Amino acid sequence: MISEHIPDIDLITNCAEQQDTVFSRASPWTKFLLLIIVVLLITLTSNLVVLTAMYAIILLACVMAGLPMRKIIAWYAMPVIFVISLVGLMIWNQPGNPLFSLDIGGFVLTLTDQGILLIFTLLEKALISVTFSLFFLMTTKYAYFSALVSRLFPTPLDQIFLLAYRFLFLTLAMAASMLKAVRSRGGGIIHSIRTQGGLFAGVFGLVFVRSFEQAERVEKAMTARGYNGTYAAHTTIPKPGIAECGILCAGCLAIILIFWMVPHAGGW
Amino acid sequence: MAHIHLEDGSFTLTWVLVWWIIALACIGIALWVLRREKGKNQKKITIAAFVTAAAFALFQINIPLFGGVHLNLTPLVAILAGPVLGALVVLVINILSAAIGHGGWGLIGANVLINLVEVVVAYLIFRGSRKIIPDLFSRAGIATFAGLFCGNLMMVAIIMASGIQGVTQTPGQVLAGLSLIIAVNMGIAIVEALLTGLIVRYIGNIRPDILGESKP
Amino acid sequence: MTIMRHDPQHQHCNHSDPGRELIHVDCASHVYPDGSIGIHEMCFHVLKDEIVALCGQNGSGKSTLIEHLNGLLVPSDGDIVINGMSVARGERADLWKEVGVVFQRSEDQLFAPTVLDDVMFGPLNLGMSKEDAHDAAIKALEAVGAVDLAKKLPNYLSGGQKRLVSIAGILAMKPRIMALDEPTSDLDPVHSAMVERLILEFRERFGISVVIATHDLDLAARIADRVCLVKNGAVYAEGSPREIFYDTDLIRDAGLKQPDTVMTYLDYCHQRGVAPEDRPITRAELVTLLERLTTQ
Amino acid sequence: MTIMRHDPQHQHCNHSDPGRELIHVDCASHVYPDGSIGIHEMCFHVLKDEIVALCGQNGSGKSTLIEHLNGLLVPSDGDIVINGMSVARGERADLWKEVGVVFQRSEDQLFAPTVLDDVMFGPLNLGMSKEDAHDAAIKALEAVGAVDLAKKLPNYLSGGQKRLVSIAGILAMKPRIMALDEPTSDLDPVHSAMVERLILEFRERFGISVVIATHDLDLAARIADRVCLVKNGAVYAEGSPREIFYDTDLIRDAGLKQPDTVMTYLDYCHQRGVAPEDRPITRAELVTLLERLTTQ
Ligand SMILES: Nc1ncnc2c1ncn2[C@@H]1O[C@H](COP(=O)(O)OP(=O)(O)OP(=O)(O)O)[C@@H](O)[C@H]1O
Ligand SMILES: Nc1ncnc2c1ncn2[C@@H]1O[C@H](COP(=O)(O)OP(=O)(O)OP(=O)(O)O)[C@@H](O)[C@H]1O
Ligand SMILES: [Mg+2]
Ligand SMILES: [Mg+2]
Repeated sequence: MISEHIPDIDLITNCAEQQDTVFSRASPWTKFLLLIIVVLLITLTSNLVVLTAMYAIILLACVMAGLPMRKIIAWYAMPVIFVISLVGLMIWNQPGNPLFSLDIGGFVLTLTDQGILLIFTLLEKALISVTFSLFFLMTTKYAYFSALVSRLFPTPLDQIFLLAYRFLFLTLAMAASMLKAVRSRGGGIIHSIRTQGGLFAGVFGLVFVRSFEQAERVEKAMTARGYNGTYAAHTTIPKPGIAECGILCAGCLAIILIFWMVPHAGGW
Repeated sequence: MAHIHLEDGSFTLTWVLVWWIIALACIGIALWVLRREKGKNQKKITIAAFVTAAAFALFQINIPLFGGVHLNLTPLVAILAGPVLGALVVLVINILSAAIGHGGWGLIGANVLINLVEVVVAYLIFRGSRKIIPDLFSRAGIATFAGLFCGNLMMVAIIMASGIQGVTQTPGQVLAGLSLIIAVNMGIAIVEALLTGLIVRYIGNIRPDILGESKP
Repeated sequence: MTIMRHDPQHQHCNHSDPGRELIHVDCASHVYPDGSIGIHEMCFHVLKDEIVALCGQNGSGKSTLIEHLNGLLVPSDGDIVINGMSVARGERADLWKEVGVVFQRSEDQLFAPTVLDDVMFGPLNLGMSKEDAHDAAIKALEAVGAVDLAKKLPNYLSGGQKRLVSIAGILAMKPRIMALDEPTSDLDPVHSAMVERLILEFRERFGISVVIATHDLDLAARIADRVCLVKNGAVYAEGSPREIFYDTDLIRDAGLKQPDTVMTYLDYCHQRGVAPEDRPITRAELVTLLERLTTQ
Repeated sequence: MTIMRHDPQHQHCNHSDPGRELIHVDCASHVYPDGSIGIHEMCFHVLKDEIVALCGQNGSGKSTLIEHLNGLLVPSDGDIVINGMSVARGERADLWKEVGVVFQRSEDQLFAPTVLDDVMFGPLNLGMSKEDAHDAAIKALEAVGAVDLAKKLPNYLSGGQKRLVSIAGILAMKPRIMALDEPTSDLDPVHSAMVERLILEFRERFGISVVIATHDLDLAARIADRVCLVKNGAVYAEGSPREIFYDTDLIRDAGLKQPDTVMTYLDYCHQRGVAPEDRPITRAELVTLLERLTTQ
């Protein structure tokens, strides 16, 4: 659609709705709590072995759930670049064995093995979080999500959340169809902005107003079929089973263990 | 733009919690204000939900540099939804971004605070300068730039305060690196100010009711 | 029934049969924010058990009228009374239970993550249990011949499939009045015949009244009890299809063309040099008549 | 021309007349990201000066094919050769100059702030000067009878008006090939006749080849030189309209219904108990024939 490297929410939804594996039958609560545990774990530990083990388990789960791994890897592009470009500024002059130095106008920047290790650690943490989030999204039906959202968030917030999620599909579809239209008549965004700048200012404004008006219409269409802000009232979220509780307990144990083993892990 | 596209694991737990708590407190205040001013606000909610979607959609189109430089649209959110709904909107945007890996879950707190600064500053300037600058384009542009500038300062403050796990550079060195980012961000802010100005002027022409002000 | 011509200068809205009137559009006007006139002093009514077709040029105001019927648009002037409830006076909290509207652009209507969820949305809001809603949805999808799409994402459908699903979404709710905007555009002939049959069946079985806006005048001729010609945002003339579609001048004035069946018959009479005495409007009638004319 | 039936198991693409071939779809397949099959080993070609109609059930793959013709979609397998340039081999930088596509959903096609800007967009990209582009746009809008909409915002048009404008946007570019997806859906009979006339005129005056995907089989019968029946993403049979539309079984297999004219004629013959010897496909032909049959 817009770019290979941006998660395609239509595809994500499609996966979630078509899924019929253990992972999609598991309680959304379990997955939600696991997400918190995963985020805590990667915040607390920088141990590469632990991180690699976590990453491997999550990847395995994705493969077992039959998720499109190729796409997921393509979607890694942005997070990877985020980490590398920002942390890339900060890995210089770490303690450790120097690998090489740069001399920029009197500043001496030294890259050490610790610096390289740092970037790897942060990268792995990022990928763990991204992969688990996508796993969560791609194995949980929308109905469960909306039910979770309306349990977790107080009122106008949950409405904004749910409507925004719906509108997102529209807005992205609108943007995609605009690109299609422009390309099919020989334009290209960059090219056309250059040659017909004035027009494109209007195009931006119009796309904005148009997607807004479509959002308004869709909202009215929902009202016309009885929507009154409680989209999720009909869904009951399955409770975690025994096995799932076990997994959650193990996760909590891991957090406690890491606290206990590495008291400074979290920088306390 | 000022938005920390750091992934999970960059901040220590302490700082993750600190920023989350402050952010939640702000959201709580926003919710409290919203509940107090009862009455029909379905339309406002639709607007809020829409700008969330639009901003998130634009978030996706970014220049992969220095942690993801991209148009940000938070000032536009402020102009269209106001600071109270705007606070909720930035929370939702950040959650959605985290869900697809553009920014970590743990950093949502910090990101919300940065965006909140943008929203509040942009809103105050946009509304405050109504008498001085009647032209929608310039008013929105200036508000946007100012909002983004303050957001940037907030981002630097947050990174300087929390540090990045494992990074042992001196504050001076970190600041040097960050100033590079600020420079790029301010360049983007100019583009965004122009764009926001155009969009706001356009909306003002054909749907002034969305802006909540009558045609000047 | 005789043709009623409406004087564009001065419109009267007379309640034709107040007891049976389900929809009464009382001299309603709608001006869009940019100043375009959607409808202008339009008078229109729908009786119980009636199928009414709105026909008119592009931009004549059909869709604008239809979107008023369930309160999506509110008249800037005049009033709309649905089943006794006035829209202008805001007595319209659950208008959606009375009137189901299928939009001209079907993608505006599809918002749930899957087709099945989308069709179930209305029935659930009506308070059905999950199982009942599921059954209702599957039945509606079967009725339009789209049950194999149930698990697909609405964004991943072809143009005609979207139309079918959006019709199913309204069918599943069994409203008392259905308003369909171009229900058969984008549909292949088989599915379009299916929808046509459904509309008739719904009237028979559930006493549902139907308003359709359509450019397919042959369709209007086949199923409508009454045809309203819309021009410049007002009803220009109304009457039974047989009367309206055989009034060549009227149709031309409304910027339309007669249905194919009618034209075939008229051309035939013209070529044979006989006066068109009958008024066939469906293919079956035409064929019988032609056969009779031949063997005479 | 005789009907060519394509074996669904094994497709051959034989270049029918390589010299005149403008479009050659060579066993192309397209699978959508969710695994839906858009087209499957489709073979199809368009000659110079030819009007080809694609007819097929909802979801049979017509739109998918059309979006391949100017490179908006790229075949996942097989190839498409437009005027000698292979799409698969990426020789398609300015395919848009060759093939103009009108989308099924016209609002997808309109993006500029005013109708005039939108219609001028293509001509400007072709390198015309502002004045020339303006003239071309006005002419195109006149041709479709929508010149009075020039100053309006595209999203504030009625359904049919959007369609007219999106057709004008392509007309203004005068491409060598035009591919129109459901060009007449949402159009009233008068405008739809206008578009029909335009398509014929463009072929006459500029030698433009036209591909239309349509459910209006009467339209296809009137204007197409060749009809391709599409089924399950492949061309199932092709031939002249006269042959295809009189092959009742074939049409039924493709999930369609015969055009009205054809059905009227067949029903008439059936009722009279005579064998249908001729094959009228336009109303004029039908009327002449009926008249002859009567006076015999
Ligand atoms: N959202 C809108 N904003 C402004 N003007 C509009 C809007 N929608 C329609 N119009 C204008 O209102 C008039 C009536 O439009 P409407 O959509 O009701 O026509 P219609 O009879 O449904 O036509 P069609 O057969 O082409 O769908 C037209 O002149 C149109 O340009
Ligand atoms: N964007 C999409 N993503 C996934 N599947 C799609 C998409 N568009 C179409 N399809 C599927 O591909 C098949 C062919 O669709 P296509 O739009 O080409 O049909 P069509 O012949 O144009 O039908 P219609 O007459 O209803 O417009 C259908 O089964 C449809 O569900
Ligand atoms: Mg309409
Ligand atoms: Mg199609």
